[in-house]
Order: sequence, then C-alpha cells, then structure tokens
Amino acid sequence: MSLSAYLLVGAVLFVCGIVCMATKRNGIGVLMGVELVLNGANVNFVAFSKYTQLGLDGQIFSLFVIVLAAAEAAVALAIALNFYNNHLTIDVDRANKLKG
Amino acid sequence: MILAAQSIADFLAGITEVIAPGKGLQYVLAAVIHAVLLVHAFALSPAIFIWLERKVAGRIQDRLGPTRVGGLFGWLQSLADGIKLVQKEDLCPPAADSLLFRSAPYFVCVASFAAFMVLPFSAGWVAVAADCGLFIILAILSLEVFGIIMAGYSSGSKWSLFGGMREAAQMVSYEIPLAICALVPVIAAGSLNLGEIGGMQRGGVHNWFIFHDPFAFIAFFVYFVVATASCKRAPFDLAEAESELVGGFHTEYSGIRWSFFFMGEYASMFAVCGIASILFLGGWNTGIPPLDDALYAARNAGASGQGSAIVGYLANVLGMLVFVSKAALGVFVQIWLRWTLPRLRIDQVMTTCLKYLVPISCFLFLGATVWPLLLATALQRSTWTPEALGVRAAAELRESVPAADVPATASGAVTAVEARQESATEGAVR
Amino acid sequence: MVGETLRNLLLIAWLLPLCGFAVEIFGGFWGSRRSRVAAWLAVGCIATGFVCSASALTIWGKSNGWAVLHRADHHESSADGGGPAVADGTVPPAAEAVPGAEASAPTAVAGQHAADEHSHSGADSAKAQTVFSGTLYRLATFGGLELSLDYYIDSLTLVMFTMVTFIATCIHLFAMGYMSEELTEEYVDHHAHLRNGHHVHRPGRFYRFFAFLSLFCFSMLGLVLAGNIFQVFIFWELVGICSFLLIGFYTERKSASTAANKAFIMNRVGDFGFLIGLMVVWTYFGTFKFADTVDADGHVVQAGLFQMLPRGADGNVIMNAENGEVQIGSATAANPANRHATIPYALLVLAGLGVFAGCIGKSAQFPLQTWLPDAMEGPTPVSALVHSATMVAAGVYLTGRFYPMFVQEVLLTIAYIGCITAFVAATIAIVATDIKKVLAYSTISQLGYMMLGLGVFGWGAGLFHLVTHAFFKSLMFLCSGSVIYGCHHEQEMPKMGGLWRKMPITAFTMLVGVMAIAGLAIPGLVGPGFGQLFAFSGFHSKDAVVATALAFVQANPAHFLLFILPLITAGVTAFYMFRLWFYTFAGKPRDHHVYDHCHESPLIMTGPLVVLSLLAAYCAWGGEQGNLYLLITGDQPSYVSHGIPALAAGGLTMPGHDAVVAVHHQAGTYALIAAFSGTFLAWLLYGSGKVDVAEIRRQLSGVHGFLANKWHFDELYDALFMRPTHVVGRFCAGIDRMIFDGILHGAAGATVLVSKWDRAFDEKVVDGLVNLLGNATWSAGNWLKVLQTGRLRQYVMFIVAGVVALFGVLLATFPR
Amino acid sequence: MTGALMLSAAAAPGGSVLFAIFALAACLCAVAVVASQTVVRMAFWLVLSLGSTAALFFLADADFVGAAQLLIYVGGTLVLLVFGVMLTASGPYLKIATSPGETILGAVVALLFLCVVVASVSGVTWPEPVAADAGALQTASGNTLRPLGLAFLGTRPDQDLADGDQLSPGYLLPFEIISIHLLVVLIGAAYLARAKRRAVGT
Repeated sequence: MSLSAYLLVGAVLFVCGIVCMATKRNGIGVLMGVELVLNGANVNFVAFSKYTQLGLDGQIFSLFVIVLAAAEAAVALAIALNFYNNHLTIDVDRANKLKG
Repeated sequence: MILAAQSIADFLAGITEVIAPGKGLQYVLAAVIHAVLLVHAFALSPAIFIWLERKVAGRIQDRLGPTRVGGLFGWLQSLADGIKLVQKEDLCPPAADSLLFRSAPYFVCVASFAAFMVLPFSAGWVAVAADCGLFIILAILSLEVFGIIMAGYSSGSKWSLFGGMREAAQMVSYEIPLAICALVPVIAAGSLNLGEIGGMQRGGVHNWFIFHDPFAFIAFFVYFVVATASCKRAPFDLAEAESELVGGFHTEYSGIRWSFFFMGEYASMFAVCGIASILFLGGWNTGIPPLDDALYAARNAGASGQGSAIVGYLANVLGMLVFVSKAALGVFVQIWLRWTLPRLRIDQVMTTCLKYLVPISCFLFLGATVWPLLLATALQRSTWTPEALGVRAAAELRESVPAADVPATASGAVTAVEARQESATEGAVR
Repeated sequence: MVGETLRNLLLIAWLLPLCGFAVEIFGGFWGSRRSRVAAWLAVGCIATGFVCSASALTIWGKSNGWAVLHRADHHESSADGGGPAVADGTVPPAAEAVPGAEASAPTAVAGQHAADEHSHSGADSAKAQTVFSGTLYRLATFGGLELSLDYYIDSLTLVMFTMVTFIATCIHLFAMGYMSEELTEEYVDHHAHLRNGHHVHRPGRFYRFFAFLSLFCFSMLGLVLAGNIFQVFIFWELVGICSFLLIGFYTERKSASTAANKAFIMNRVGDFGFLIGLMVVWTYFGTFKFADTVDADGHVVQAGLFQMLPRGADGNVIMNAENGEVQIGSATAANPANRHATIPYALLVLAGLGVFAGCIGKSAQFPLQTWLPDAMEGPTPVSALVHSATMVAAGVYLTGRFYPMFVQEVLLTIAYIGCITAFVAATIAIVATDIKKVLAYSTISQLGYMMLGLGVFGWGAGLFHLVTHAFFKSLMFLCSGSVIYGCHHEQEMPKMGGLWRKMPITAFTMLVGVMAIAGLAIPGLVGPGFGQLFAFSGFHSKDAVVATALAFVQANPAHFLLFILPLITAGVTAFYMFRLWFYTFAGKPRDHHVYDHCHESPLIMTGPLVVLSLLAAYCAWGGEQGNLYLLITGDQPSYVSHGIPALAAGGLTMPGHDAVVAVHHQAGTYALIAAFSGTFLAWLLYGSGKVDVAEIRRQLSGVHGFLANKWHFDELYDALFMRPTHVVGRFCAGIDRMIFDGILHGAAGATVLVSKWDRAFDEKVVDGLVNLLGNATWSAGNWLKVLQTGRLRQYVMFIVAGVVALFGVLLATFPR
Repeated sequence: MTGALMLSAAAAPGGSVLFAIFALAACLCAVAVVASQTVVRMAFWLVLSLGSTAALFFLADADFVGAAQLLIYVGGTLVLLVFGVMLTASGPYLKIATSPGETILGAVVALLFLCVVVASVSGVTWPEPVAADAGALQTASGNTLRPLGLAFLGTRPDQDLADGDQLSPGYLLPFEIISIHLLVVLIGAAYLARAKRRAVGT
C-alpha cells in the first residue's frame, strides 16, 4: 500500500491500453485503448500528488487530462464516423491509403 | 473518504469500547451498518412509490387501483408483485450477449443505489459527507444510462436497441441542463457539499434557495423537468414506449432482472427529488424559523454533548421526515405528470432539450452569477433577505467541521475554528 | 516682301492638293461611292491652286514692272540688229540696229545680274528682284549636308505652276465626266477576266482616282517649286509613284499592272543615274541648293550650286590653270561648306549625264522610251496629265532647271538623245493604229524635240515647246478620251471614221490640236499682227527648236544630223497626226456598230476641250516675241543669250541668240515645207481615199513590220538585258546551290555530327550519373516504403518496440 | 491528532483491502478489455476498469478527480464511444477478429513493455512523505475541492502554507485555454460528424 502500488496499477493500465491500440482492428477499440493509456497516466498523477511533494498539481493535471481526453474522444469519434461513412466499415486496417 | 455520521460514530464508539477495541473494527462496523440502512432505504422507496403510482394512476383514471392485498388500500401490493417477480423464470434470449444481458440490471441498480451514499437525509445523516457531494451524486446518476444502453444493445432485439439508443441520446443531452440548473443554487451557496447547502437554508422559507433569486426560482422548475426526463419518466419515457417499442430496452427481460430496472428507476426518482429538495426546497429544514432554530440548537447540543443525545436524535429524525416528505412530494408530482401528459416524439424530446432547455439553463446560470453583483450595487448586500448568506455559510462551516473528521481541519478555508473543534472531537471520541 | 507673298501663294497652290488627297483617299468611308464630292473637292483644290498661281504670276510681274516683257522689243531689235554678225547677209533695218546692239549689252548684264545675284535680296536696288529663294523647312542636317525643303521661284517656276494647275484643272473636270462609270457600287471591268472567264466585278473607285490625281498634282508642283536638287529627287520619286498608281489604276487588268511596273522600273533605271549625279554634286559642291543661302543681313552663308560654277566672260566654265580642273566657287562668293576648290572636268560631265539620265527615264527618252506607250493602259485623263503637263514634263523641266551645271559634252548628248528619240518615235507613230498609242509616240517625239532644243543651246526654245506642247497634247489626249468615251472604249482607229458628224466639237478641237502639233501656218502671213491668227502655238515653238538646231549645225557642221532628222520628223509628225485625224473623224464610218453607238460627250468634257483648244492655238501668240516666250526666258542663264565659242579646235560652238534669229526664217520655211508635205501625204493616203493604203502596207511590209514592232526595242531589251539577267541569275543560282549550299550543308552536317557526339556524351555520361543517383534514391525509397505500411496498429507496435528497445539499452548501459 | 490520522482512509485497515480490491478490478478489467472481441464488451469492461480507477482516486483522497472521472469518462466519453459503436456497427455484435499472430506478438510486446516499466518503477526509491509536510497534509483528506478551485482561479493556499512568503502561480491560464479548447472541439466535432452519408447506396 504505497506509491509503487499505484504506479504498478498505472503501468498495467498503460500497457493494456497500448496493446489495445496495437491489436484492435476496430477504430472504436483503438479509441478505448487510448482512454486506458490516459487513465494509466492519471493514476500516476494522482498517486504522485498523494505521496510526494507534488501536492495538488497532480490532481490538477489529471483533471486536465480527463477534460482533454473527453475532447479527444469527441473529435476521434467524429473522425471514426466519417471513416465509416466513407468505407462502410470501422476496420482501421482499411485506412491504408497512405501506405508507401 | 470519510465515514461521517458523527452521532452513529459516537454510538458505535460507546459500543465498541465494550466488545471490539480498535478503530479498524469500529470503522468496519459503522460501514456495515450504514450499508444496511441504505439498502433498506433503497429497497423500500421503490416499493412504496410503485404502490403510490398505482393508486394515483387509479385515482387519476377514476379507478380504485390496488385494494386487495394487505387489506386497506392494498398497501402490500408491491410486496406481492416482488414475490411474483422473484418466482418468475430468469430468461436470456439466445440472440443476446448473455454477460452484458445479465449484468445490465445490476448496473442500473448499483448506479441509483450509490446515489444514496452521498444523499444527506438529515443534518449530518449522510453516509459519505464528501465536500463535492453534489458532483459525485450527479456523476453516479449518470452511470445509470450505461446500464440501460447495455441492456438495450445486448438483448439482440431491435426494440431494445431502439430503446437503448433513445435512452442514450436522451440522457447524454439532458445531463447538460441538469448539471447547469443544479449549479444555480450552488452559486448561491458557494459549496458543493450537500450537507452545507441544506444547512444554509435554515430559518424560514425565504431562506430556501428557490426564493434566493428569480433565476433560481425558474431553475427549480427547469431542473424538475430535466430530472423527470433523466429518470426517463413520462412524458419523456421514450426508452420504454409501450405503444411503439414493445417494452423498449427491457423488452427481453423478465423476472427479477426486469424488476431491478424499475427499482433503479423509482430509486433514482427519489434521488433526483431529494436533490431538488436539498438544493431548492430547504432540505430537512421545516421552513418555520423558530422550529428550525430549536431543532438546530438541539442537534448541536446533542452533537457537542452539552445537551441530551436523544433530543438530538429526535431532531434529526424530524429533519429526516421533513426531507423525505419533500422528496416524496416531488415523486408524487412526477407520477401525476405521467398520468396527465401524453408522450412526446423522440425528435420533440431532443428539440426540447437542445433548443430550449440548454439555452434557458445557460441563461439562468449567467443570471445567477450576475444577481449578487446587482444586489450588491443596489442594496449593498448579496441577498434580498435581511440576513446575509455569509453568516449562515460560516455557521454551516463551523457545524460541518465536527461532522468531518480531524484531517478535514486541514481542508480548504478552515483556520482557527478547527483547533477547538479538534479538541472537542477528541473529547467526543474518547 | 514680294518673296513672302509669292511663297505663300505657291505654298497654298502646292499643298492644297495634298490636303485634298488626305481627305479624298478616305472618300470610301465618309461618302458613298456614288457621290462626286471627292471629285469636286479635287477640282476645287487644283482650281484654287490655279488661281493662286496666276495671281502669283501677276504679282511677280507687277513687282518688277513686267521688265521681262519690255525686254521683248530689245530682243527683237537686237535680233535684227545682230544680223550682220551672222554669216548670211540678210540686211536688217538699221534704224533700230544700233540702239538694239547697245541695248543688248545691259540686258545681258541685267540678265547676268539677275542670274548671279538673284538671291542677294536687294543687293542692288536699281534692279528689281525677279528670283526668290529660301528655306521652307529644314528636314535634317548631317555635318555639312543640310536636307531641307526649299523654294526657288523665278519666271519659269511661275509659268510652270500656272500651266500645270490650269491643265490639271481642265483634266480634272474632264475626268469627272470620263470616270463617271466608276460611280457605282459594282463596276464591271470588261477588260479584266477571271480564270473562269467572267468579268471582274469590283466596287467603283471614283474617289480613289481623284485622290491619286490630287497627289499627282501635289508631287509635280512640289517638284517645280523645289529649291534644291535633293528635294527635286524626292518629288521625282513621288511623281513616279503616282504614275505607278494611276497607270495601274485598273489593277485587275494584267496589262495595266505590268505597264505600271514597267514604267516604275524604267524610271528606276534613270533614277540610278540621277543618284550618281547627286553623289558627285554633293561630293564636290557640298550643297544641293540651287541658290545661295543668305542670313538676315544679306551675307551669303552658303553659296548655291548655280553660283559655284562661275562662267567666264565667254560663258565657258573657268578651267583651273595648273591642274586643268574646273574651278568651283566664284572669287567673290564665300562658300564655307565647300570642300573642293576644283572639280575634274570628267566628273562634271558625269554629274550632268547622271542627272540627265534621270530626265531620260522620266521623259521617256531614247533608250528608256518604251514604258510610255504601255502607260496608255491608264485612264485617258491620266494619260493626258502624265504626257502633257506633269510627269514627262518633269524631265524636261529638270534639264532646263539644272542647265547651268551642264557643259558642252552633256548638251551634245542631250541633243543627240532628243534627236534620235524624236525620229524613232515619229516613225513608230506612223504605223500605230491605237489612237492613244499614236498620241503616246507623238508625245515621245515631241519630248525629243524639247531635249533637242535644250541640247543645242536653245534653252528658251526647249521649254517654250514644253509649255505649248503641254497645251495641245493635253487637248488631243482629252479629245481622244472623248472619242473613246463616245465609242464605248473603242480605241482602234480602223474601226472609226466619219465621227465628226457624230461628235463635231471633239473633231474640231482635235483638228486644232493636230494643226498645232503639226506646226502648220499660212506662209507669208506669219509675223506680228493679224497673221498670228493662222500660226498656232506648235508652229512657233517648233520653229524655235528647228531654228536653234539649224544655227547649231551651221556652227558645228559635223553634227548636221541634228538638223536633218528634226526636219524629217516635223514632216512625219504632220503626216501621222493628220492620218490620225482623217482615220478617226473623216471619211466614211468603217465599223457601223461603233459608229451607230458613238455620241458626243457631255458638256463637262467638251467644255475643257474648247478652252484648251483656244489656248493650244494661241498660247504662243507672238512667237519668240510673244509674252509666253519672254516670260519663260525671263530668268534664263545669262550666258545662254549670246552663245559660247569653242574652247579648242574641234570643240563645240554654242549659237547665241543672234545666230538663232538670223536663221529663223530659213528654218521656219524648211519646217513649214516639211509639215505641209506631210499633211498632203496624209490627206492623199487617208483623207482622199484615192490610194489604197493596204497595198502600200503590203509592199512595204518589211518596214511596216519593223516599225509596227517599235523598232524591236522590246525584243532588243529582252535580248540585251532580260536574257543575260536570266542567265546570270541562273548562274548565280547554280553557284549558290553548288558552292554556298554545299558549304552550308557541310557545316550543318558537321554540326549534326558534333551534336550527335554531344548527345551521346550527355546520354551516356551525364544522364548516366543522374539516373544512377535517381535509381539509387528510387531503390532506397522502394526498400524503405515497406516500413510505411499505412497500418495504424503496426505504427503503434513500432513505437512500443522502440520504447522497449530504448529502455533495454538504457538499463543495459546504466545498470544501478 | 494521531487518532484522527488513524481514521483517515489511507491509514485505515479497510483502506488497503479496498485498494487491493479496486486495483485488482481495474487491472483485470483492463486485461479483459484487451481480451474481449466485441466492442460492446470492451466498453463494458472499460467502464468497470475506469470505475475502479475512480474508486482508486477516492482512496487516494482525490474525491473531485474521482467524481470527474466518473462523470466525464464513464458518463460522457464512454457513452459517446458506445454511441460510436452503435453507429458504426454494420451488424449485431460486430467482431473484427485480430489474427492470432498479432495477438501473440502483442502479448509478447506487452509483457516486455510491462517488465521494462515495472523494472524502472521498482528501481526507484521514492521518498516517504513527512507527516509535517504541508503539501502532504494538504492531500491527507479528500476535501480538496476548495484548494482545487482556488488553484484553477490562480492562487495556491497550500503552496503558500508550504513556504509562506512568495505566492506561486496557479492554473488560471491553462484553465481558460482548456475551456476555449473545449469549445473549439465541440464545434469541430459537430462539423465533422455532420458529414453527409455518401457510400450507403453503393
């Protein structure tokens, strides 16, 4: 029950998010991975704000992250909808028009 | 996270001195007792309100409603229904995603139950006295949607899907005016702590926040409408539109899971009405100045140990009755509305919210922020009532301090007061 | 003062036609093709010009109190008085002899003065100034050479102006009737055929014709007014262009266009000589101006050409003692711009011959005379203008104007050229059947007469004949035009005959012209007074020429041809002119179709005829004592009047005025006899109808063919110039093709070869390197693009792997 | 005073138990998100995971952050995502299977990454907070609402308590920037989502 415990949780969330981004072919799934990653970061922020000199700044930053995550989700969802309108699917592997 | 019902804590302190020394066990026991109490409250209120609804509907439709079960007024009707539902087979359609299908009702129930945690029934009678209680309760209530959506989606039926979608759209859009309208009295009170907000309205009806300023007055009704919609009550019950979608999101459900949805619905109705009564209608305050003052004094005396604890309890019980009756009144109005007004179309619902309620609530919010400045320029004070709000606020702070445990003294704006309160609390604890 | 008045008047007369042209040339735009406005405008301009010129002449005469006319009796008496000096001992009335003899000297002196000092305004106030010169506008100045528009006004200028404007006016009026067929939107040209055999249909060009006429008049007047030889050259060319435009007026007709080209090119040949002469003049005299340039206070800034060649007391050019060259510049006149003090005699001759070559071209003299008959392709009024007053006159006029620069050899050349021209043209005219062709050849021969007169030192005689000939020749051309118009463009005389019943006015005015050119007169009655009625202008002028020729031959017996040929020509002239008249008007109609349809011309055409006929008859009233002659000779070069003795043995002796007067009656008698015989022969052959002309023609078929082919001049030129030119051209073409093209092709081939190597180098080496680089980049890109899968998740994977690798490296390198 | 500290959640004996429960829930649900195939299940697990994370925040005395997490993430963002799922689902229970090779590769990389992170985390020795430290005291209770609000308005009473004399700047400017940014995002997202449905017919 210490700082490192929180950090471990954050790490797990983070890694899960990364893997989610890396393996999910569904665009929404990728978005969820992003949310997970951000949450891992948030856990770390809050933990630092509790267990170090950081004080309130950690919480403040985590709040910023949450708000920005919401904004990111909104835009990303709009993009996903457009992508679906154009390709009739949400499979991100189909979005390879820019491949070399 | 604080376990903050000081009176119960003291009571437990007295007991655990005997059987279980050690703060940890005392802590656990207090938690268990709170949970049991809340669960009962959560379980009873739907039963009562469902019975009430049926009676009211019957009266409104010039019928008698339930009369048989339990003799007079058929007051055991809900119990009978409950037993019947529990007996029914728990179906899961093959097309459904069984995990989600089964877990969706729990979501709804848990969400509306968790709302009761931060809901103060009387001065200090609250499971969790978080100083951002209103924020938390709104957040928890917003979780309920998810359960509905999952139920609608995982049923594998297009009626359910339609219902889920409608619910999602409706809730996501109605949360905005709900929060904004809830913020109007918060601006007046300067606090998110429901206990403080309730306490500030002591001493007369004119102190209730609904009369604090014209914007708050309008905000109350807007909030009530929006709350009705967020509980997907008629005339906003598009999620379960019997006439179009068979049963909406709960078409495929049966038995106890089906009843969970309705428990959640009626519980959340009570929750939002309780919030309304705390934010606008003075919470547990009777609105009669001398009575309020007497109860207040008795409570403090009981808390601080100068007076008898029993009188304090009675005072709190009285406050709780007042609060519950106010909330029940709100629920009654919602029921009344349901059997009075026809159902809207989904587009009308969305239009009502996005084109009318949101702008109105934003306007009210701005007005509420400007109002004190206007008064300050006009009357050189921030309220139209002779007694300045700040005085009550300070009193509430002083009152809330012993409610909070000692580390709360480090919180925010507290300075000299807390030291004395600390010693008092220690004395109380020992 | 008088000078300004004259200058302004003549300027108006000169520039009005230009303005007219500037307006008329756009007649097609501002007016309908059916309107005669353009014509009236042109007539107005030229008529105003005539009025101005006439008034200028009167003003000039008043300014010097008609001194030139009073000089007449002096001349007359002196002529008689001078008689004894001449070999034939005709006894003159002694009464007037002595004073006349003395009187002749001051006259000569006066003339000398006039000639030498005419530009010194008011140099001596006793003698009224008769010659005015000055600069109108300075075009440009190249070092010492100053090109400017000058004016040189003396009696000759004024007479020419009056004559040209008057005749031009008459011709304009006549043309207004003659060209009336052009007053239409669609004119059908019956002489021009398209390939499909149809006639050419084109809009009428009435306004354009008159615009050209105006321009023509402007050019001629400018030429007459010109004050320097360069300006003369300018208008010389302008006249040539106008003739080109007018002769080729019917552009659609091949004959017309070729004739226009021929005229133009022939003139260029002459102008080439003209240019040479100009070069010599510029090189040695340093100025083009005829007269001195005088600054405000009367000092001579730049001596004029006429003063640069001072004549000795005997009228010869002054030879420089040491180098035998001709001295330039009088001892008195300062001429700063002059570079040479002397000029080689040969070059002086060359300059004269060069300028005269120009005159040959313009006046259609012997080697270059062939263009003129072809010029008949133009409308008849144009022929009248070209052959009487303007173009051909220009050559003679220039010869007279440039007289002081001519030395004996040049004069002799002029004389022979004129003589030959006169005879050849006359002989050709005998057999010509086209009425206009006959007139054309007669023009040539008359021009030859003029040149002859000038050549044999008859300055006055030549120009006298020029003026008189202008009148009767324009008259005759207009008559022929009237005939052609009446006969609906029938020009062949054999188809005419007996027309005098149909067109009496034309016939009799024509007869007047014929008698005039034939030089007929009533013997014995010729002389002052009433007898003048029977002596038409041609008689006087031709007499003057013949008399001068006779005097010259008496002085230089070696050149007897110069008298014989003109005499014969006089007879021939009478013959073919009367032949023409008998052919056309007398006898019985040969072609009834033509006869029935022909008619008298309208008044606008016959009116000018009558006026011109009067002038043609009596313009030379009084002959060499008449006003016209005296006016013309008013400012003649001083040394002319009393001749020039031979410099060395075998040299030429130029007859003076007295010598001419001495042989006048004799020459006149010969000429009259010749004329009458010619006339009688003509009547015998064509008038009486007693002789079969065809028979004679058959017997003399050889001669006739020779003459009919114009002495084979065209063939000759073809053989002499065209063929050789073609041969040379082909030769040059061959050289071009073989040598130059060969060189060029070789060079090109070499270039191609080099560029092939260069290309190979480029492609192999340069491009090789560049392509190598490009291919390297390409392959690198191809290899790298595998990483750019465009798959989002792979990128994430890459990132993660990269981070892991980084951490691994860090932990490995910095172990704790 | 010490007794008071004893009552604080972090020190309470139930605290560590609760922490263990919620931490496990968060991690397991996150793994479940990765493992599950259909999107809606992913969303379900994600909600649980985020909810547990919110609970962790509450345990870490960050009530407001936890509440915000619940309100914004769970109540807002995730509903939005499920929206997206429903709008982009071309059939019920849409599955877009990942090839097993990729899954294995992902798992391997994930384990490696986890090892690296855990190694780096455990390698550090974190300083234990001193009880007397004002900053630590500040966050010793969940009642952080007012300090947070003051910080967003640009004053930091906690820092001022930390070292009395000099005022440390707050977060007014970032707060404003973020609000403007939210507005922009709102409009932009609305515009993007307004795109016409093109390829339906084809």
